Amino acid sequence: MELTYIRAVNAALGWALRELPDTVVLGEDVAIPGGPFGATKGLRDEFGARVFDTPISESAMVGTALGMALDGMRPVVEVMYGDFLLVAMDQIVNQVANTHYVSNGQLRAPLVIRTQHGSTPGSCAQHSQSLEALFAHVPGLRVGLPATPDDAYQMLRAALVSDDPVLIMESRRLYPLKGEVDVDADVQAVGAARVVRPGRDVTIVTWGTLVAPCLEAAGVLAGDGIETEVVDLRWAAPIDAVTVAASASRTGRLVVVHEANRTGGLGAEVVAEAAERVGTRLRTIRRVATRDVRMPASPALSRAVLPSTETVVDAVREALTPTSASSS
Amino acid sequence: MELTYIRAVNAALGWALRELPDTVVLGEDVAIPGGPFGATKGLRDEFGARVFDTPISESAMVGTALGMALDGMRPVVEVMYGDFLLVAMDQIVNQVANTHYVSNGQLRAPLVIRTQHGSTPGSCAQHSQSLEALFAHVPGLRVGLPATPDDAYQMLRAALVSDDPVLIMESRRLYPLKGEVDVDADVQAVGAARVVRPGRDVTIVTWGTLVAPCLEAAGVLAGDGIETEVVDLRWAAPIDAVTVAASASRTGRLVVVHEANRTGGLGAEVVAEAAERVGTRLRTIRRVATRDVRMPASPALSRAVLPSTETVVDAVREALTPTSASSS
Amino acid sequence: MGDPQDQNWYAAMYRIRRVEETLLDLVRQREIAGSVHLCIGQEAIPVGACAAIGPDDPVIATYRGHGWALARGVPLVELLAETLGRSSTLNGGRGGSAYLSGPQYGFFGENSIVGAGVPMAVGLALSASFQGVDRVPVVSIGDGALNQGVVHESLNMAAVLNAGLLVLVENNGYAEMTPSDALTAVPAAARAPAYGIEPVEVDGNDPAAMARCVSSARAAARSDRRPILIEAHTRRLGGHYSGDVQHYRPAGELDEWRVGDPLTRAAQSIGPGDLAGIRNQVDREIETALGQARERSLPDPSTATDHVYTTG
Amino acid sequence: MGDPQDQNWYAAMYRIRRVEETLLDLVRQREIAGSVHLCIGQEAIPVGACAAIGPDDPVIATYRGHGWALARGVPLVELLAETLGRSSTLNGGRGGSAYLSGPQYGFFGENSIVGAGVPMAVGLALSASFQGVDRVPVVSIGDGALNQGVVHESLNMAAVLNAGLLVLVENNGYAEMTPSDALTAVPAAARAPAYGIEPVEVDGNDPAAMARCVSSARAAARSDRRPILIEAHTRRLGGHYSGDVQHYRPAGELDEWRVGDPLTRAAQSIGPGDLAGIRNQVDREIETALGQARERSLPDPSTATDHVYTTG
Ligand SMILES: Cc1ncc(C[n+]2csc(CCOP(=O)(O)OP(=O)(O)O)c2C)c(N)n1
Ligand SMILES: Cc1ncc(C[n+]2csc(CCOP(=O)(O)OP(=O)(O)O)c2C)c(N)n1
Ligand SMILES: [Mg+2]
Ligand SMILES: [Mg+2]
Repeated sequence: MELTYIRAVNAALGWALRELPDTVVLGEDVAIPGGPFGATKGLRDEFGARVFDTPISESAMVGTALGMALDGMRPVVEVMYGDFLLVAMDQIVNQVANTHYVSNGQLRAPLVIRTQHGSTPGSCAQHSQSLEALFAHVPGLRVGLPATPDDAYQMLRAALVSDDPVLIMESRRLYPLKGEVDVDADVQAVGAARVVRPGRDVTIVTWGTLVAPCLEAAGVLAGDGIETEVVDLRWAAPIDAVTVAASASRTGRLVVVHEANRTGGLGAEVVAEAAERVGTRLRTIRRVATRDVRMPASPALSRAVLPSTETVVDAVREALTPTSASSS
Repeated sequence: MELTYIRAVNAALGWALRELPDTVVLGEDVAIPGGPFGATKGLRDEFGARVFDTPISESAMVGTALGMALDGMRPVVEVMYGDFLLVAMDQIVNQVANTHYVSNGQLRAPLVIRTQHGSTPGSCAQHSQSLEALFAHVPGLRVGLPATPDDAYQMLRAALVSDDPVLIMESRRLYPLKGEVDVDADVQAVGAARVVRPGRDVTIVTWGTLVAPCLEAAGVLAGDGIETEVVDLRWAAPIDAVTVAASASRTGRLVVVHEANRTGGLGAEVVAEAAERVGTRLRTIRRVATRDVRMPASPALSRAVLPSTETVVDAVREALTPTSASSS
Repeated sequence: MGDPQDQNWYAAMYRIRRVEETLLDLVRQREIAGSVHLCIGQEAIPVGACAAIGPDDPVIATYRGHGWALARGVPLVELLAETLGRSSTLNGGRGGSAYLSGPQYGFFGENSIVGAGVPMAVGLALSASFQGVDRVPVVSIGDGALNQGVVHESLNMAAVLNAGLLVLVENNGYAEMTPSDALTAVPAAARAPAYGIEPVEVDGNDPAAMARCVSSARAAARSDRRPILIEAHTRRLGGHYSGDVQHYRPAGELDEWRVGDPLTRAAQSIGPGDLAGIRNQVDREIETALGQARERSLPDPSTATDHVYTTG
Repeated sequence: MGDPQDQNWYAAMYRIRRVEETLLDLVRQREIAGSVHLCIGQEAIPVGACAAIGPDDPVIATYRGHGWALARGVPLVELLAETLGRSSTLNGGRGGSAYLSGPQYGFFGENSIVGAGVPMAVGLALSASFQGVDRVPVVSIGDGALNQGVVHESLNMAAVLNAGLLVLVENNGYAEMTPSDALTAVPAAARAPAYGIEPVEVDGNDPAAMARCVSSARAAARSDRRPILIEAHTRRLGGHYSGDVQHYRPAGELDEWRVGDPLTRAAQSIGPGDLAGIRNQVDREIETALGQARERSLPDPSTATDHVYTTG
């Protein structure tokens, strides 16, 4: 079925509310208004009080969802922008992530936090960040970043059936994107990257909003005779290091591309895992990411700091240049 | 002058309150009681209302400090445990870090957030984390991790005179440690790692609580004839990649050691920077870190997941083994 | 006919209204990237408040803050250039519509995190005390922001640390798409006693009442060094943001609410000739300013990484 | 002489007191690593409350939660083993003194982040409604926790979402080293109206009064589906934590406060023989349990990475 990314999210939520009686959906404006981006459209009408609005209280929202989860329910809490996760950070890290481990496996926290993130033209520094690296550093959490309508559906369903807490970071920029969604597919497990374009010269590992630009870059590079393998990481936690390392070891060149700021981004973890696993067979390593700034609102500026098809093409070309500093 | 780590912190605060009239110190129990760990002992008596107690409201504490900083003051806010930074995360990231950049340089946020962190025997999962990687990923912040009494003094003074917001993450475990402190030294600038032991066979990069165990490990390894260079990174932001890369390129082997959880820790960034800069001259890469768990309170368990002199020694030996997977 | 001050109120409010409508057009024409949050219907609040505060009083607002910026004295052309993403003396395009500041005008900025500006205002109040200057910060928040933890923490903090400031809650009937009373247990003003302060309420659609209220609140905040929580009753006469289709509004509500439009009310005491004169002048000012703003250069991409830090 | 129920109250409180004193000894002898936070002086609150709640009511406490765990029915030997860092059916040593839980006993855990347990209790109340079960969560917090944003958010959330739960504020005179009234603008109970709920206060050093209060509050929370905020007045008769030298206490304060010690008060209606009998029996119970706890194995280090996730 062809769906937009946002409709795919909606379909997955509807599926869970139908199939899993303990599922509830909560968040700001999600119920009666149908969601600030429409992710929950129609669900209140169909499922009544199981879909409910909350005050603008992200900490209490996550904590309340956790309390329900402790009792065997499966709450899905929408946090409107990824930037606002920071308001609820104590509940996410010090409460949710600790639950199962510290209770020695007696308690479970099967909740899903859905948010959307990233920069769009004009969005300010408080509505633009890509913060997946913060959460991927928190043992106890799973973190998914769907890049397509189908993954918006499949990965959210994987999260909805998981008994662990899962953070799904959708992409506002991709919400209107249309694509084929296999609504009847088997429910996947959390985890696993995917090679979305095979190639033998260089490996690009990327995720979320940058999968499409990287595929575009691979197309451009193909014109030069460069065969680029593109891996959609899909899950920031757990990282599928096996798939990454296999590809990097095959091509010997790794370019990691993400929208988050460069320093301390998840790209560093991908590089470190690959470097440790692949060793000197990995001849060149490059990271392409947003420069280390706060996000400026003016598109004239944000364009200058965000990665793009062009910056990816340039980085790959540079990685393939024999004089490249890091392969020397 | 010989001082304990905590007295060195106290001396730096006293220095700032004396030398910089805009300095104020605030936090929970810092004034009349003299600080939960004694970092602010005697300061209320000496400096009166410039040292004041706040309610248990970390978000408002950081935000209040920011407001004072916008007005030209130099607030120093104590957050009792590094874990509680998460309660104030929005203020730290979405407010403090944005101030200078988004105002196009018109506003400044010269505030210091002091905290202490890490695990001590018996401390629970909510009082044990080492979260420097989260803050090192936030452009706009500086992050220091002093490993000695002298650095507790010098790095805090560097933070206190900086016009940028600086987070100083002290180590509770090191508070009673005594060492020589050069109280009359010139005030340093923020940044710069330090080679604390030279060696030519392998580079260890570490910081905070693990500098001492790494030096100990280097001593043990010297007994085997292995010359280990130990770099105290000191600042998580900015990372002194030049010093790291120079050492790693000299020795060709890099072992990064930290107390934070392994995945997504700052070790990944250090490895990625080194790998990108040094290229294939870097033959082996290893990370030694706390395993990816929440911190268990029982010392019998926490010992099993934390790095130690022994795990560092083992990792270095393994890194030097020719059959080592990653150097193959 | 009428007080000449009435004409000033009207002019100031009409100016904000027209700027907001202009911005909405610019968004629809895609000349402004992204979205804008407009204060249409709420103009009397910043206009009345800014007329009553001291020359050095710092003001902090929300994403719905263009009216506050203008009332505080931020030049129109700079505000337009900033929201257009062009070079401006505000933030050079970095702040944009929802996060701009003009500290040189006493405008310490908008904030796009609900409630997050309140502790900064507490800090600005404390620094005024430390420095012994006569300065009372004013921070505007929405009704929905009362349920953010940091607002609570800040009000208590201000009360116990003797911070003199005004926390002005603009109760505009909605928090995004949810009616104000649906998810807040008590009206805004009823929260005041929880911080040991008495509730103040005011007609937020009457600039003169706003000015009187803010003037006496300011005096009390200053002399008693305490926070004052003011609930200003108003109505959001439009969407939450430029793209809001307002499907959640009950039929007829907007027409009902428009009866109390502060501009309509203020216009009543002004003769038709004067009214036309004011409008004409403001319209021309905006047209000219927009022309100038459009001529501003786009920010230089090579400066995009400046000012992350003060040094290095 | 006296009500036999008095003897039960005394026995339950004396048991908690002696456990706390035992733990303090164990810390001083370094048999427990780190520190402990004791509820000495506050025993009547969990004892009275837990006598009044339903068998399935979930309880959440703070780091000062040993009394709550015991009153809720957590076996003594498990509590001791857990705090000793040994194998236990609670958390196998992972929680420790300040973060232990025993959900199988209705004890959903301590929390070492001030205020952070409150929203979980709201969630537990909502899930009880969804599941149509008769269950009213009780969450205990300190007086200082009222200034944490999340507590405020949760009280409002509970009020507007019709969550029936009890938020029990143990006003013990101090938040760490700061007197309770120094940094909170109003007394705890005075915060209740900010959430549209009436204030409830109770003598927290009288277990019978606590039980009566909690019993009627529970009934109201359940029937009206709303949060109830109870301020229980008590005194912390020791340090904030085991290493606290209490240099900040005014001279004589502790002696004065000891007059109201709930154990002293409860002992008054019990004859000396009965008293000695109770004490003897409790002392022997603790001695035996401690012996058993000490024989528990240390947790197996090879299990240290289990249960980060439910799978994989
Ligand atoms: C912490 C946080 N949560 C949610 C949002 C999204 N959001 C932006 S405005 C808004 C509604 C705020 O309502 P109110 O406080 O009444 O102000 P108004 O918009 O009516 O002026 C919400 C939920 C945000 N910006 N920050
Ligand atoms: C968010 C957070 N801030 C600070 C602390 C440190 N801390 C632990 S207990 C405590 C005092 C709490 O006082 P109160 O709420 O009155 O509870 P009491 O300890 O008196 O039972 C503080 C500040 C913490 N654990 N969590
Ligand atoms: Mg509103
Ligand atoms: Mg207390």
